[in-house]
Amino acid sequence: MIGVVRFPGSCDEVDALKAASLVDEARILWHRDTDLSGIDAVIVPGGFSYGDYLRVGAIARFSPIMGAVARFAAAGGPVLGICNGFQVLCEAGLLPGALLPNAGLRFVCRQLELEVVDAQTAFTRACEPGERLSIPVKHTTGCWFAPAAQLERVRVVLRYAPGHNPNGSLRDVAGVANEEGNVVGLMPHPEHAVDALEGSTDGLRLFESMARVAA
Amino acid sequence: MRARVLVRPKVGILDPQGQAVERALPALGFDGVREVHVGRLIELDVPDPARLPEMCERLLANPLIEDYEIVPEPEAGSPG
Amino acid sequence: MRARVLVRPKVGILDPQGQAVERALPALGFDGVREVHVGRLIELDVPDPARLPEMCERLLANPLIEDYEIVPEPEAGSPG
Amino acid sequence: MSPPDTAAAPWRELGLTDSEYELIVEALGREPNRVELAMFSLMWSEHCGYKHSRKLLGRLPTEGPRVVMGPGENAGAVDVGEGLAVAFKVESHNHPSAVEPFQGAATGVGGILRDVFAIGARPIAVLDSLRFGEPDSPRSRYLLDRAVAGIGHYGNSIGVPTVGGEIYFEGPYEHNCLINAMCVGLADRERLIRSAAAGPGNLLVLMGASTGRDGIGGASVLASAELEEGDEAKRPSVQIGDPFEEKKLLECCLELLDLELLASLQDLGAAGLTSSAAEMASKGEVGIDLDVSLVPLREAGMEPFEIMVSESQERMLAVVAPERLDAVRAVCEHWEVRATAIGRVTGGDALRVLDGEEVVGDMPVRALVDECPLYGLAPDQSARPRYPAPAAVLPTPDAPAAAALLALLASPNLASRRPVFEQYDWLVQSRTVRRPEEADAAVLRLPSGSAIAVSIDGNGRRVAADPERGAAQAVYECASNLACVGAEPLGLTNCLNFGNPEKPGIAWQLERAVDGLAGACRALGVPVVGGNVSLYNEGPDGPIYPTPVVGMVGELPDPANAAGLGFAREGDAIALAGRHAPSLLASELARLRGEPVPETLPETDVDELLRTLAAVREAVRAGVAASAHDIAEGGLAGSLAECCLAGGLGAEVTLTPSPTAPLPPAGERPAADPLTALFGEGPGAFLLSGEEAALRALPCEVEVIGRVGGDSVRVLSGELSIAVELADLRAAHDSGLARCLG
Ligand SMILES: Nc1ncnc2c1ncn2[C@@H]1O[C@H](COP(=O)(O)OP(=O)(O)O)[C@@H](O)[C@H]1O
Ligand SMILES: [Mg+2]
Repeated sequence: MIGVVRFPGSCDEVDALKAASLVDEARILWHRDTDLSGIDAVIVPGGFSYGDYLRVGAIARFSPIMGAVARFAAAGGPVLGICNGFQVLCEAGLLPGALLPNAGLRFVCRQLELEVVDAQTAFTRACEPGERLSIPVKHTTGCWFAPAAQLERVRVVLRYAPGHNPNGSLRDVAGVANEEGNVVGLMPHPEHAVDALEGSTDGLRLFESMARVAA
Repeated sequence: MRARVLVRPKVGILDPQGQAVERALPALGFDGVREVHVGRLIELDVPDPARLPEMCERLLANPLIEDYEIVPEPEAGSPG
Repeated sequence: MRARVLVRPKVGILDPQGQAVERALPALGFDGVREVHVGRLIELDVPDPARLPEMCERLLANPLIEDYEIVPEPEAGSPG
Repeated sequence: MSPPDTAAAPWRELGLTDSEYELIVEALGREPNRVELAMFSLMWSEHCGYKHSRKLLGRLPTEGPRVVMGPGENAGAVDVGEGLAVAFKVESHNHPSAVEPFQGAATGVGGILRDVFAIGARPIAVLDSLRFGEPDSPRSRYLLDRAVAGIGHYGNSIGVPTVGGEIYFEGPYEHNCLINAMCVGLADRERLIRSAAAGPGNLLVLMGASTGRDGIGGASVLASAELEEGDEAKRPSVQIGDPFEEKKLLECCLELLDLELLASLQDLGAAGLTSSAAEMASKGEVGIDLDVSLVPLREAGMEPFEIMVSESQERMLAVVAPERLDAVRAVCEHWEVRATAIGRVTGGDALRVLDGEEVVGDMPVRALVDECPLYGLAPDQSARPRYPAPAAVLPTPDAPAAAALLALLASPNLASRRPVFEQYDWLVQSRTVRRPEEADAAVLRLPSGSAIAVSIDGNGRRVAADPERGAAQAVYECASNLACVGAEPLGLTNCLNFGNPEKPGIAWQLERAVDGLAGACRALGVPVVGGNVSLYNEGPDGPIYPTPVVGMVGELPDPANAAGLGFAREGDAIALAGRHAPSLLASELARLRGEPVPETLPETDVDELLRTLAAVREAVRAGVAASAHDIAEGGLAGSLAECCLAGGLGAEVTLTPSPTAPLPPAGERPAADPLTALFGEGPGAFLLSGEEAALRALPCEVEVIGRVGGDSVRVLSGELSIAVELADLRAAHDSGLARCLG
C-alpha cells in the first residue's frame, strides 16, 4: 500500500494517487494522521502546502504526519518527494540541500529530458543508469543547492539533460537521495508522465521501481 | 551608503503569509506570538541615499499595498 | 515585545531576486546601485524574546541558505 | 448642470442619478440610511444591475437540449453524458487589473473559480483572454508581465490548470487593459446546486476568509465623520487574493455538497455580502436577516455598511438547515475553513441588516434586485468611434512576401505564446490531452472516456471594423478551433468588454455585436449559457476596441483522435478546406502596414461554413486529418507557418490566385489577388494534412494545395513567392512575445 500525503494546499496528490494506483494499491494520508501502519511507501506530493507561505515547504514540514514520515524513513521505508514534496523533505532535513527560486524567477511548466544518474535507489531501480526520461516540471522554486561541504557526499539521482535545466540548479541536479537511497526527492513530476495521451509514460519507471520495493 | 529597505503589507491589507506563520508557531511550541507580518528586506549600496524614497516608490515597494521604511545600515551608518 | 527578524540569503548563495532588482534600476534612472540583496522581513509580537533565536533556526529561516538577524523594534525597544 | 454637491447628495458620488435616488426613496417609503444607500448604490450599479445591457442580453439564444443551467446562475452548465455536466463562465477583472495587475488578475481568477464551485462543479481548467496596448509601451509590458504572473500565481497555487487563452496588443487598450478569465468545471449532473435561498428558519453561514476593508472604494464617502481627515487615503481598496485559502474553501464546499449538507450556495464577489444575500433571497423569494456583528472581521472598527459592501476575497455564503450546522462545522474544521452563522432565512420579503439587536437596514429584496432601472440604448452608427491607425511596422507596404511573413510571425499578436503559457501549470489534474500550442483548442478528457475541448476568442479590431460580423466571427473562430480537434460545440459563454454605453457610438457597437453573437449562435445551434459584461472601458484617448470575448466548450468522443495543429508526416497532402474568402480588411498584415481600422468586413457564407465545420470535425474524428488548423491571423501563409513550426516539418504549397481578382460567379470560390491569397483573413477555412484521396473526398469545398516535407516553407502565389527556412521562421516566432516579457 502506497500512502500519498495530503496537506492543506496540496495540488498533485490526486494525480500521484492515480499514478501510484497503476503499480500498487494506494491511499491518501491526511496531514494530521500519524499512523503509517500498513503503508509500504510514502509519496509527499506536489502543490502549495500551506500556500508555500514564508518559504516553500517550511510550514508543511512541521505538520503532524511529517514526524511519522521521518520515523518511517529512518526505519528504511521508501519515501518519494515530488516538487513541493521534495522541498518539504529538504526542509525537514530528510534530504540534503535546499531549493532556491528559479534563476529566471518565474514559474516554469515544461516537458523536459532527464538523465538517470543513480539507478540503485528505491525509486530508480527499474531504470538504467544514463537512461533518458521525458517528464514535465512546474515550479517557481526548484533551483537545488547544497553548500560545498555537503555537495560531494550527495547522492544525485537525476539530472536535467544538457540544455534542459529550467531553474539553474547546481550541477543540473533534478533529484537527490539520502545516503541509504530510500528517500528520494525530485522537482520533475513523474505522476504527470504515466499516460501516452498526456505526452509521456517515462514517469512510470519511478513508480515501477517503487512497486518493487513496496511489494 | 549601504541601506536597508523594509517593505511590509499596509495596515489593513490581507497578509496571508503573516497569518500562516502565526498559525504554525503554536504547533512548534511557540505560544502567544501575535501580529505576525511578513514582508521583504532589501539591502543595497546606493551612491545617493536621497534617491532611496523614489526608488522605493517606483520599484522596491508597491505603494498601493505596501509601506516601506528606509534604515541606514548600522555598520555603515556614515554617509557613503 | 515587538521584534523584527531580518532574513537574508547567505553570502555566496545565488540571489536572483537581488540581481533582478540591480538590473532593473538603471533603466529607471538609478545608476550605480550595487550589492543588492533581497530577503524577508518578519515582524511579530513575542511573549518571550529569548526564544526568538530558536524560532528563527527552526521556522523563520533556513540556516543552510539563510542568515538571520533579530532586531528589537525601535519604538518598542525595551524588553517585553 | 451644477457640479455634484456630494455633501448634500452623497448618492451622486456613489454613481446614482437623482432620479434613481428618488426611486429608492419611493421603494422604501423614506430616505435610505447610509447602509441602505451603500447597498442600493452597488446593487443598482452597472456591474450588478446590468442597467444598460440587460435588455440586449435577452436577444441571445439560451436554450438547447444539452443546457443544464443557463444564464442567471453563477455559471452555466451543459450535459456531457454519463451523468456528468460541464460548468463554465468567463468574467472580466479589467479595472482592478489596471490599478494593480498582479492582484487584479489573480483575484479575477479566484473570482471565476468561486462562480464555478458555487454551483457544485470542481474547477478543471482556466483560460485567459488578455488585451494590452502596443508592447513598445513600458506600461503595457509591465501590465502583461504582472497580469500573467498573477493569473499563474492563483491558478498554479490552487491546482487548476490554465490550458488556453489569447492575447492581443492594440493601441486602444493602452489605458484600459482587458483581463478576462474563464473557468471550466466538472460535476455530477445531479450534484449541481442553485443559489436560491430556501426554507425560512434556515441559517446563513459565511465561510472562508475574514472580512476587511478590501474594495470598498467609492462607498467610503459614506464613512462617518468621526474618521479623521486623510484616513481615506490609508484605506486600501485593492483586493488581495489568497489562493491557499480558496483551495481549502473549494475542497470544503465540494465536500459539503457531496454530503448534501447545504440547501444552497453562493460565492461572494462584487458588492460582497450585499449582492450575495440579496441575490439568494431574490431567487428563493424569501427574506433574509443578516447580523453584521457576527461577521468575522480582519480589522477593528468596521462600520456596518463597510461589512456589507466589502469585497474581501475567498468567501462563500451557504444556506444550512439548523440541524445540519454541527455537521457543516465539522467539515469546515477538517479543512481549516472558518464558518460562522451570520443570519437566517425569513418568510418575509425583506433583506434586513442587523448590528446585534439594532436594525441598521431594512429593504424589500425586490427593490434591491429587480427594481434597478433598466435603460434602453440610443445607438447611432454615425457616432461610431474612429480609432487611430496603428504605427506601420513593415519597412515598405510592398515588402517581399517572405519578409512580411517573418514580420507577421514575430509580431506580438501572432508570435509563440510559450513565454506566457510556460508560466501556467497546464497539466495538473491529469486531464490535459492537448496542451497549449499543440492544437487549436485545449482538450481535456473526462472520466467517461470521452473528452471536452475548450477555446476562447475575440478579435477586437475585427469587431471595431464591423461589430456584427466581427462578433459573429469570434463565435465562428471558437467553433473552428473546436472542429480542429474533432469537437462539436455544446455551449458558449461570453464577456462583453465595451466602452461607455451611454455614448450612441458605443451603444451601436454593443447592440450590433450582440446581434452578431446571437445570429452566429443561432446559425451554429449553440446556446449561450452565461457570461459577463464590462462597460465603461475607456481611456483618455477614447474607448477600447469593442471586445466580445467568446468562450466555447465542445465534446469529442475519443481524445486520442484529437488532431494537433502541427504537420505530422513527411509527404502528407495539404488541403485547404472550406470556402476561403481571404480579405486584407482588418487583417494583421493591414495592421503591420499601418492601415486604419476599416468600416466593414466581408460577409461570411454561413451555410458553407457549417458544412466545413462538420466535415473537418468528422475528418479529425475519423483520423483522416493528421493535423488541422483554422486560417486566422496571418492568413493562409501565417497558418501554414504555424502548422510547420508545430510539427517541425516544412511544406511546399502553390496557390492559384487571379492577379486581378474579379468577382466570382455565384457559388464559386472567390478569387483573390496574390498578396490577399497569402495573408488575407476570413472565417471558415482550414489547413488539413493527411492522405490525399481521403482529404479530397471531404464533404465540403476542398482543394489540395501542397505537400508536407523539407526544412523550409515554400509558397507560390501568382507572381509572389516565399521560401523561408524553418529555423528562421522559428526564430521569428519565438522572439515576438519573449521580447515583450524581458
Ligand atoms: N493568454 C494565454 N494563456 C494561455 N494560453 C495561451 C494564451 N494565449 C495563447 N495561448 C495558447 O497559445 C496557443 C496559440 O494561441 P493563438 O495563436 O491565439 O491561437 P489561435 O490562433 O487558434 O487563436 C493556443 O494553444 C492558446 O490556447
Ligand atoms: Mg485557431
